[in-house]
Amino acid sequence: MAQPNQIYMDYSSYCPIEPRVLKEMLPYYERYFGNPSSPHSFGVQMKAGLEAAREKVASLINAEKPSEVIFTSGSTESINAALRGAAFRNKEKGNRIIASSIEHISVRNTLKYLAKNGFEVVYLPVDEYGVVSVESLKGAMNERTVLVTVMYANNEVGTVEPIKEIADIAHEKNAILHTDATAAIGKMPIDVNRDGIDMMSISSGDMYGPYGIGALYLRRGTRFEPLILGGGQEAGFRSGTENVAGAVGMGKAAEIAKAEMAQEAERLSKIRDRIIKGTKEAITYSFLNGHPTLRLPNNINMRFSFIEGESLVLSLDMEGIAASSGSACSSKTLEPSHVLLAMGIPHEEAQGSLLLSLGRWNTPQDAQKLLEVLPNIVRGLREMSPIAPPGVR
Amino acid sequence: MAQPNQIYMDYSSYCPIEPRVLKEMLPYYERYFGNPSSPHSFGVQMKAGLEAAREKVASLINAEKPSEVIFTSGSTESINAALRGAAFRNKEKGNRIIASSIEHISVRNTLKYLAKNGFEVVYLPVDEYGVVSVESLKGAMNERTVLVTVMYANNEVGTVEPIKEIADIAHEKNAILHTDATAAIGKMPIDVNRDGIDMMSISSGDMYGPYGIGALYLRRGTRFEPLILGGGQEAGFRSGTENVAGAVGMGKAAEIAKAEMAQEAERLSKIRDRIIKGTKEAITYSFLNGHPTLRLPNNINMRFSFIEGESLVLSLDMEGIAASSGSACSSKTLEPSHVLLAMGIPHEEAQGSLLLSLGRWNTPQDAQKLLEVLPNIVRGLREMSPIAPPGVR
Amino acid sequence: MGMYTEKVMDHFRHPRNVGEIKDADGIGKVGNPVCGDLMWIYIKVKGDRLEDVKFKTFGCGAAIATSSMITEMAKGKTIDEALKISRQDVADALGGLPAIKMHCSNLASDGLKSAILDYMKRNGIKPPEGIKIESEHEDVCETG
Amino acid sequence: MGMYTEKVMDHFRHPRNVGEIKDADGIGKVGNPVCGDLMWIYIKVKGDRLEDVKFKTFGCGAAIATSSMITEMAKGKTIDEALKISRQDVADALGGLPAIKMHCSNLASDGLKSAILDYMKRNGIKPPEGIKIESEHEDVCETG
Ligand SMILES: Cc1ncc(COP(=O)(O)O)c(C=O)c1O
Ligand SMILES: Cc1ncc(COP(=O)(O)O)c(C=O)c1O
Repeated sequence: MAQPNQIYMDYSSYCPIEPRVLKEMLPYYERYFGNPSSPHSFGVQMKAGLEAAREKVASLINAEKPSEVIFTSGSTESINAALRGAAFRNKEKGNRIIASSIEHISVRNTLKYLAKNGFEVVYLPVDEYGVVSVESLKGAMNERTVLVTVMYANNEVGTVEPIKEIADIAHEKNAILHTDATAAIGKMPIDVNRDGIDMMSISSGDMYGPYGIGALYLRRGTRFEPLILGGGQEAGFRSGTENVAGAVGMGKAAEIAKAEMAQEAERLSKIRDRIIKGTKEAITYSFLNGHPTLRLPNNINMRFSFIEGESLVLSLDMEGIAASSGSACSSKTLEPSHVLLAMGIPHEEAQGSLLLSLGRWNTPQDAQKLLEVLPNIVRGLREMSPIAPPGVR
Repeated sequence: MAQPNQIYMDYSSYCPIEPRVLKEMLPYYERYFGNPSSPHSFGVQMKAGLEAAREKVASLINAEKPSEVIFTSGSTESINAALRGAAFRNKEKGNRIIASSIEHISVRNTLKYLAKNGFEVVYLPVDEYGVVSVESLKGAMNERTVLVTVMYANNEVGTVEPIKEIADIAHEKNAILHTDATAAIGKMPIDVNRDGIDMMSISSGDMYGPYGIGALYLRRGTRFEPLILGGGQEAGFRSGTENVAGAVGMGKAAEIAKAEMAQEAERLSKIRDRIIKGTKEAITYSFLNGHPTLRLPNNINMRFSFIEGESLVLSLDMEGIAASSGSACSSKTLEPSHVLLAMGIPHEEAQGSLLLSLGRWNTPQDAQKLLEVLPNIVRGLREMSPIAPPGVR
Repeated sequence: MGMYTEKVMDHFRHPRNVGEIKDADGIGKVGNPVCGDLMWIYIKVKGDRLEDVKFKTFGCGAAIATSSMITEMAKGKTIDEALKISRQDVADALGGLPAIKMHCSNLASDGLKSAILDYMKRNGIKPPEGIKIESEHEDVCETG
Repeated sequence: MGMYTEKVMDHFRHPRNVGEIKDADGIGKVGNPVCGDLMWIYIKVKGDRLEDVKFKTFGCGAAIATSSMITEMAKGKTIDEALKISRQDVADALGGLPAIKMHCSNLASDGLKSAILDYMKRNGIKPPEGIKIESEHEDVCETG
């Protein structure tokens, strides 16, 4: 999809759609139409497409019933709906919510809203690798805890969290366990039953489906109130005329992920490890952020002392390589990554982070190309940097 | 799009996508990708596409600035966001909200939620044609009124409301005027400045764009708080990775609507009037619901005494004509249309309503075909009906 | 119409036994047009058997199909047998009904019972214990 | 990188006057690496003119480009002229900066002023009235 000389290593920011997914969607743009709720024959094909898609998403996460999958407009909406819906619906039980300190900003901002509206939000620390402290969760749980939310894997540093353990602790006190699996979905096997997940937010875009559609897994019996009210679509859990083409795309993306995930994870983790190793070898004062092994197969997050991340991303872009950084300048809030800070990385070091996220169209040659250009870029920026000790390049 | 022998007259339930719209979207699936917020070159084309689309939507409604257009996942979300966002953000001013009694269920259910959360909701009556009583609005307004919401045109009976007059009355007491323009957008000229609209909810699907995308018009300076929190996309008014392909589709749909609306309205209103006249002539005890002239160009809503609407829709479907009804059996709530009831039509008469909504692919031949089969269908159902007086067919 | 089975559609398309029986031995009237469903079932009794059954119905596809189906099911049955036909039996004979229609538009067995009770009343026959018609002269519309 | 003008990209790609001046007459240090931007501006003064200007910068693309641009703008100017270069002037010379960068990464004019003040201090020259460097030794990171 990129131009031939361009390399895309920013899949966690935006994932291109997979051509097989688009192919599955097109009939719902070109041929079928009708409201899935309509009783006439035009609506029938639409309803069938929608429900088949739901089954595929349910199957990817091993949900017991397809009806536990609610289509939304994406992870951000799912997260807002899950956290607010579970908190408000269960407020007689208590007002404590527990979250990790490395959640995505959509979780953080929803929790801020809840904190302003009578809930007490407790943030759990993480260790230097970004692993949530299970001990502090145990300490933070009480009878008034309604909700625990910890991401399945972190989108910046790739660290995979011990969700099953966390779920067990939450359930001991009858709290609901929500997990933001946006970064993990399609990249590693998720089983809502094995993992004890009550609610899970996922998006289609992050698994090579279209953007504008996502899902909330809502375990049967979970007490929840909907965020978006209206005509009662999605069994009343999420109103609005259904985005059938989108759902069909997400379904196909889920089907492909299920079939190919294991093989693809193996392939990508090899490229990942090569980049990590090669970078460390070639560049002094370079460090891996996140866990060395409990890590998403497609995530590389390195920091380089004495330089700043945006200029690094900009320089890579000039070489035809698209990446992200954890620097303040690359974020809308102009704050460096709260994830890196929570892991104890100092501010100025956090500014120098580079996030490379791999995906379906990356090859070992891409790693090669990256390793050819990165050391020079770092050297150039360090030469310009007032804080690089003399001689460090 | 339909099979050759099928006629679709249910555009208000679901509108097929216009091929020119799909064509515009495809490059954003097949060629361009990247996060519009990313600082690298992959994101640039996406950002450009998104902003060009915003300008097209702004131009259709004559918004002063493109930034007053916020992309959402559809009308239902826009409505939820607008009503909740304006109500909660302005609650120091007061707690009264005024709405018409014929609003769409997404407005009704959001208002129910607000009523449960401390707001006092006043519903305005409508006359026999479904026109909102401006007099009762005047009576209902007070200093504590924060929000007035009246739809631009009604989706069931097609009646166009006097929004400008309503806005003026709302503004006298510094209340915010929201209008649900889902049914009207692209069918008649809407000018947010001329009409004095502060907030407006529209969807892409209802103007031949893709579903899963819509917009909220938010006049600069309107006090509002966002419904969906997260990464701060859409200037912080609506978070979540942008559905660029969808937005591009909506933009193109808006552009086409702007260029072709006048001509298309004229074409459709001729077909509409022919059907209304032909039906009244051919079938006794048949009546037009809604206003004879202040009416959407594509809306026909007739009622037939002594028979029920779903069976009518079912019979039409057997003849290859897709339509809707205002009957209880066709709604998720099993209640007959609240719109018809608000207009003073008795329950059993409301059950016998037929909604035909026309669109781009309807022709005068479709009207011909409908007028050929409808009288026989009504006759057959009346013969079966225990409440049809002897001899009425 | 994907919401209905082929069997339902067949009975909707070609409803059996539509009409009145002028000199009916019993008439059952259930439902309420305000709620969108009204069924009148006419029966003609010979000995202890239903010799003829007809209906008139105002209602949705399910209402018409169940009415038609009950006339077929009941015709030729003894009164005792006919009284035993339940809503579920009618739905089953039609290959199932959408969940939302199971209660609201599935009044046909009630209509038949009502017609039989009318016949019994006219003829001074004491109805068997436990026969109850919930939907007769309903004041509140049933949902789902 | 669509967020930056061609001019910004040119200065980022080919930064002018990078490095230290070993025997500088004045050095200005502004920004804070904690905030993601740190600029050191070196000046060499001859008479009342800036004979040479160099920089070292830790920061984003805008920070590097503005640093580079200020060295070009200031070189050869009199001290009075150089003191008048504003943030806006630098941004304008670069064909504009993204709104979000106008404050956070546009420290170069401050850096230059700071270097001139350092030169004046070393030489016992009284700085003109009203010269203030807001960003010097900032404690709180500026945003947007
Ligand atoms: C008048 C009106 N408002 C709101 C909506 C909700 O729109 P959507 O289902 O696209 O979110 C509809 C849907 O048809 C409508 O007709
Ligand atoms: C971990 C995580 N959660 C939530 C989101 C929000 O997803 P979306 O922007 O698709 O709504 C993202 C987006 O990248 C993410 O990485």
